Amino acid sequence: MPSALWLARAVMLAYAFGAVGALVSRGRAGRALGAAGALAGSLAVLCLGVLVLAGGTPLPLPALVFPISGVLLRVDSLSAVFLLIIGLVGSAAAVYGYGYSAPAPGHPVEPATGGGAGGPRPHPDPRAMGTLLNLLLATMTLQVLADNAFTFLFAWEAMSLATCLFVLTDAADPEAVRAARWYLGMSHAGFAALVGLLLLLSGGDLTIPFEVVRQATLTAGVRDAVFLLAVFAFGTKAGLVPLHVWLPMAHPVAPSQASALMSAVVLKMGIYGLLRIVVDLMHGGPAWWGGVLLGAGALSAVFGILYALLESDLKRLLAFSSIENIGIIWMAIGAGLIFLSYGLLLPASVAFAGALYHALNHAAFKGLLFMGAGAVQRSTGTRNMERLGGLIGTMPWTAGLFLIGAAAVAALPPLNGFASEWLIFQALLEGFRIPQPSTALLMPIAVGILALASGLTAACFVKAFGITFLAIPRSPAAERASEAPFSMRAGMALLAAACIALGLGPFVVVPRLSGALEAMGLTAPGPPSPPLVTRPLGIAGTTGQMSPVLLAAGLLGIVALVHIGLRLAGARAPVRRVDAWGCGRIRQTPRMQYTSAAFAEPLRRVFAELYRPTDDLTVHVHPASEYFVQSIEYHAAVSPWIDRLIYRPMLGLLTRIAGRVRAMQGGSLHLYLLYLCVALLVALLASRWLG
Amino acid sequence: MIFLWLLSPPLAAALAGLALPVRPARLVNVVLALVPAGAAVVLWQRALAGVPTVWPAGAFLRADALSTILALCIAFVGALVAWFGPGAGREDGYQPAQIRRFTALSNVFTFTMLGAVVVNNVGVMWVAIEATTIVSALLIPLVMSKASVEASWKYIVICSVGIALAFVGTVLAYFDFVNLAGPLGGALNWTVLLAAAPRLHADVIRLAFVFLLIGYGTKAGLSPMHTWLPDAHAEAPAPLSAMMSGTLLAVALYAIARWKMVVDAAGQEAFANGLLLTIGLLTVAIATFSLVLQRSFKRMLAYSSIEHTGLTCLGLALGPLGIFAALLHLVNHSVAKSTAFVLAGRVQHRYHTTEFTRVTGLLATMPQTAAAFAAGLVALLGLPPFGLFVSELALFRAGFATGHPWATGVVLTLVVIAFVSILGHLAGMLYGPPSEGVSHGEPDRWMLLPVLIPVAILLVLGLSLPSSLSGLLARGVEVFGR
Amino acid sequence: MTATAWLAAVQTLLAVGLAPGLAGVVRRLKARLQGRIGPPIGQPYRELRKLLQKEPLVAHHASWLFRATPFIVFATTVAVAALVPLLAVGLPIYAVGDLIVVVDLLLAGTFFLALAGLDPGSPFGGMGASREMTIAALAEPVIGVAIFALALTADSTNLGRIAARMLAHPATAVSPGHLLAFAALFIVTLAETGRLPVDNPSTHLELTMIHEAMLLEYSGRYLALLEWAADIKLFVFFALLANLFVPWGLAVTLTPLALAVALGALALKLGVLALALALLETRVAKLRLFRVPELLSVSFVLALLAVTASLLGR
Amino acid sequence: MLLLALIPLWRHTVRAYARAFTWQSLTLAGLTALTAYFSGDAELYAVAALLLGLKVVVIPRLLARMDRRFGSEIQPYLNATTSVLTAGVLVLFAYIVAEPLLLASRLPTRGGIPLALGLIFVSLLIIVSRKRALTQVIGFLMLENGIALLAVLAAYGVPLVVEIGVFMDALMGFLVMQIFVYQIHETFESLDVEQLSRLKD
Repeated sequence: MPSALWLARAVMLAYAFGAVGALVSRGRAGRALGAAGALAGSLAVLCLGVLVLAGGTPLPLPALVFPISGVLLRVDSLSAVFLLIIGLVGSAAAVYGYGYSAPAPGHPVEPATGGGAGGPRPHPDPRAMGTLLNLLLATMTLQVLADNAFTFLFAWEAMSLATCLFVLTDAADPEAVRAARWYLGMSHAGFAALVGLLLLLSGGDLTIPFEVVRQATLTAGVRDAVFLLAVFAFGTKAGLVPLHVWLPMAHPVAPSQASALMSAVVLKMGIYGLLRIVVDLMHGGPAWWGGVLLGAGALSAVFGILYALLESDLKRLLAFSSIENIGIIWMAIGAGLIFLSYGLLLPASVAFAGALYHALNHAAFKGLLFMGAGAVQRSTGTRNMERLGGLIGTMPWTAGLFLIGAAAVAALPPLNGFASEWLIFQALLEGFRIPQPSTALLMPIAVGILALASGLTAACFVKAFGITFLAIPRSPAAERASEAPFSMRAGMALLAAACIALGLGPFVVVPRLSGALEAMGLTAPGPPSPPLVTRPLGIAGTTGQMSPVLLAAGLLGIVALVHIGLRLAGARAPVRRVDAWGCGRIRQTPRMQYTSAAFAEPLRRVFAELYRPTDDLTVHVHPASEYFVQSIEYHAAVSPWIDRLIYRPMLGLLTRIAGRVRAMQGGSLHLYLLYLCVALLVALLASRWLG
Repeated sequence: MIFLWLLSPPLAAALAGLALPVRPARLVNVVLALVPAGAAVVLWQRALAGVPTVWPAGAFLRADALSTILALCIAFVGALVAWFGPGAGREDGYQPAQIRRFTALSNVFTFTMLGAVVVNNVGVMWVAIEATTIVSALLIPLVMSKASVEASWKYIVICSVGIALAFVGTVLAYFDFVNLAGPLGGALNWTVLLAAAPRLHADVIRLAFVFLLIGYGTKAGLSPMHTWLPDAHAEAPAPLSAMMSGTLLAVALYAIARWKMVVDAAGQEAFANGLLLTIGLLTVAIATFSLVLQRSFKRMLAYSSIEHTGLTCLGLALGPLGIFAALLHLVNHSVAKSTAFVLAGRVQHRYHTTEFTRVTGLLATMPQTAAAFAAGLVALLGLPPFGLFVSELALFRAGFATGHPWATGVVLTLVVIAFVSILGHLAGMLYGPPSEGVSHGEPDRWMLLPVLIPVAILLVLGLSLPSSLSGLLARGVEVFGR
Repeated sequence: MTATAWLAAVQTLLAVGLAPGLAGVVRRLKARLQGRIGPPIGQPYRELRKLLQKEPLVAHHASWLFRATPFIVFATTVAVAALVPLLAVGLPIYAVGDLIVVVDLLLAGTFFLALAGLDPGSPFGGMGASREMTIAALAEPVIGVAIFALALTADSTNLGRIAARMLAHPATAVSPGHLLAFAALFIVTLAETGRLPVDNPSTHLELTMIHEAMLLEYSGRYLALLEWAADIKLFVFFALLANLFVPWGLAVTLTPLALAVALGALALKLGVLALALALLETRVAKLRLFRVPELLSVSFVLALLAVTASLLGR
Repeated sequence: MLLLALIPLWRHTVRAYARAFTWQSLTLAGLTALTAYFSGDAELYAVAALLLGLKVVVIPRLLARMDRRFGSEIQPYLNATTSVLTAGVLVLFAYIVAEPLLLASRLPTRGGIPLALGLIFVSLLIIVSRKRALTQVIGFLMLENGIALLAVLAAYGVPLVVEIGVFMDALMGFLVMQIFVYQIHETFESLDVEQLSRLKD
């Protein structure tokens, strides 16, 4: 398959072209070049992924256009899945970015909650955006193609750097600087862990190809150490609770095509790394490994969506929901590992297939949602949902596309989010096959948590869409909103189409994932394992079947029938527009509407234990009589207790040590000389007796 | 005869600096500064062939691969400083007298360092290194102030004491040697010493190495003898800091490395490695934690130098892999750090302070400088695509391969801490609202063009290690007798 | 079209047609238990016809979504009805969607209904949407675990197959795990279909409304569709409870006789359930909204116990 | 000679230090000449001459001048007795450390090696424990004496070229330090090193 190599070369060339082009040329031309490079590259990536998935044969990529020494590249079906993700979101982001990086229509800057950036400030430099878009895509492609530790590490750090710079393109925003610091810091900590685990794994030589590593035999202790390091390293990258702190800071402040890429693709690199290292290179491990992943995933899923529910900053809400989805994927992987450790290959492969599919789907709808949020922010100048509303009238396209994304993330059939969650459910339901009841009991609990998460997601996105796009505009900015330019809509439409296609066509996609499973060394004995069995137009899990296509057809058919039926039944009276009734209220104002905070209030009370909310209600009454209320102030906040529990103490300790050390440099020359002499004497003693 | 080309130009430039008026002197200086670089490249070619260049027959001067690596760094930094030295920027308000003094002394400084790395005789090397102390100490208070005088006084006292101890070590080694072979000529030459080393007394050579390590370690800024370094680097004029940070530390390390060879040859490798590891770890740790609560960016750069010296020192103790990594790291660091310091100087002259709190919005006030400075620091943070990424990885790998996983782990953690704190300070400098009363724009943008050279070098070293360089480093490792 | 397809269609139409009737029965029974005569069983049909004729009013700010929602909700509910075995097991249509699909289809309906509640911008709509989504979200895990219990005993999530399996092994139907799961699902049914003690279908007292609050702005044919959908939902849930836990009477072979028996059995089972519901609704009072989670957590525990029992009872 | 090094520990004036140093250098020169006589090594005579010229004549002059200029009262960190005791400990330590050297050497002069080391340590003590910049200079000079002594006793002196280099450096170093002493005096109006502790993190 030589064409794959040429495609790979084309990818790198296109990205390089785009990066340079965007950097050197100004204005529209620059934006066009950057977008063109990114688009071409991403399409090539997409083709490469499809090619390899279809062919299913891994192939090494000898010296790419990359002159880097020590770099070793190879593409197999596992990489191909993630190449699909990169290519899909990358091309959408490229198209979208062309419009987005154009100067936005002027709007009064409105403060967003969560200290977020308010609207079109001095606009981020489009050249930087174009260049960084290409660089980020290139580094991620490199990451996925890496075939030895060195390449892996190189791509990892390069990717972090590119992302960080992307976050910083709106450097006028102090929040962005802070976010970038956190992001790069956490990611570098992950990098350190990664170096450690790769050293352990490859026995010190970072340049040997993974194929050799795959054969390596390690002691149980070392394997456990590697696994824990992997959880840390990839947890930081994927935004796993409690390593997620950087995520809700970084994703909102980045330019929206960057946020889309970060949530949709960059996080997936954590998933990819985990699968590559733990499943592929180490062939899984004891059951407790899976338990750890399952637990961490469950925590992230619930925690993420609960915090998303309370957010009224649209992009932060989406960021938290990404944490949730990542959690779901980790749960699937964890379940898969558990099944693997009991030799239950079929459920395991269902679980991994579900994980991969959900990674793909999440990329599609989360990219779409972030782009939608970006369109809203660009034309209204705020991300604060309390100041939005009624946009479905002014930005119909954006609203419609965002609705598709919201329905997909809420796992509503027949969209893609549902398809993958269905697979994951199927896998978890197989839990009763686990011989050990104590372990088997994990699965129903996991099912419960997963179900809770999906229910809360539905609630959360009813709020996200309803408050943002429906009802009456809550601020003049929202009233004056205008539809996004064509390129942005096109980018979103691409992903929306992907959401629908992936939702209807699991029977096309899922079997192709078998290649990825085989690439991870999961080859079912005898006949191909159930998730890969396609029923006519449908898929079968281990215990059930479904067919999104027929479902969709049925739904449409019913709607049509009902419509006709109504006509026949003579119910064709024309619609009359009136003021909303609202139990006989005279006229309504935006202030009467439910706000995003109000919407989330019931759940905030139900989960008070997790939120640790802090409310304070101050009522200013008239001095004459307390029955004349002059004003009421109500502050509700959720205390970031994970932050307080983990990070503050660590930083405090660090500062204390630093203080001690600083005291050493006290300024007294005699003290310094004394250090010198003491060092000398100690060393002399050492030389006499330790020799 | 190549040594003439290597050593004489600095002296000539020094004289020119004294004799000629400022502008032509600057021109001459820049031109002459390029000559040693050329000479070093020639040495490089010869070293690749594996034959040390020797002159005269008595082998008074001798340049093998190791010396060549150092010579390259010194020549490079010398040229860089010749370009960016006082009188370069429009806004560094130096008097002609000061400029003259700097030109003269900095060139002598370069000369002494070059001498230190190419002489074959340990005694003379010691003399040269002591000379570097004296010369640089004279340069630190270029702008007379309480702070600069204090810094230089500390510098000269601590370093003189340290260096004196190094001489004790030298004498002890020599004494042991004389006991064996009698006082014959050239007894203090590497070649001779190394040849005789296996027969030396273990205890004595260990004793000697302790004195040498503490002594030269003082100069190299190893903890706990590093105390002079932040003060000196912070108070010295930026170009001098660039030279001290970029090469002086390296030269001191070179001395330690040389003596380590002797000790290894004397069969005391384990002891030497242990000592180096301990002191290296201590150095990295102290430097890292000093970075956390830093107030001034020049001190930050100084501590980062200490950290990198510590890393290099660790590398020396980690077998062939480690030594290779250490040498690579040394080269990377001297390029990156000298650049960073030179640019820091420009920032200082614009803001008239080195306090983080009063240096903000750099990207707005002086974009080109800021970009270059950021690139330099990103390189120093060990991020790809810059050279230090590769060398640090190589270091960790060596540490792991030679069976020090825990030490490697500790160093990794420390490096992360240093990373985060430097990053924080850097972000604070680059972004945010520009400090009031600071003029915007860069009148002498063209001045900055040469900065592209070190950045390019770092990029190349990060993306692909040219075979010519890796060959040189490999030869350098061979010098260690492996 | 094959016989099975026809049968599937008939089943669906049956559900759609009988649903208002079931609602009427429940109302009637309640009235009797409360000592009233109550409306005739056919009352819901009359209401639907009247609403269909009426002119629909739509709020100024309401968008196209507001008018599309009734169709979506109706469609999802009917689709669910099509997937639930009413008369016969082993129809190919059950392979179009399993229990998980059913649950998520219902969730889809709720999702759009909640959006429609927010759309006109009336405060009650928002309130209803918020509460409805809260309860739906909290009900999800119960359903999930209950499904697990079923799949565990029946080794499938395919509704037809679960019922068939029950028929094959009657013993499993009375296993403790199974009964616990039934209890859990019954509570969920109350929550999902908006019955007492979670919600009161017959009140329009502003502050206690949940489901009704979302329908507040609807009128004419749109309201008709939504009411009808609500009835179908109740019907479907009852059918699920009936045929998954006590499947006897379901036709295994597609002979007319068997089908007739199945129909009779279904009517009987639904009648029993309707009586139970009516009794319950007359006995208990509506819970405060923030007591509902407690109720649901009870049912969650029940479901979990069900799973545990079945797991250990293997 | 070690005694001469101990003198300053309880004396309090720079003049005393300077004189002690002079005597020390004188004895050093003498010793060198002596060893030269025994070993018949011409180079060592030259070294002795250098020592005499530099450390007995030139440097003391300069010291004296500075002393006259700045006046001389010395505040030690440690009082006399403690200093002396510490010095004693250090000398013992020197003996311990020098043990292998004694075993290794065959030279008649080896007995003096520990003393030389002791001298080095004591000079370090002086540098560390005395506040005045001037005394630190003298301490440093004594340190160099100690090293020279070590060189002579242990190895009959290092090669001449090195020796000369060392002397040059010593002289230069001394001169530079002298310059700084003046600078310190004019910038800080005192020679108290305590003043020099403004630079810190």
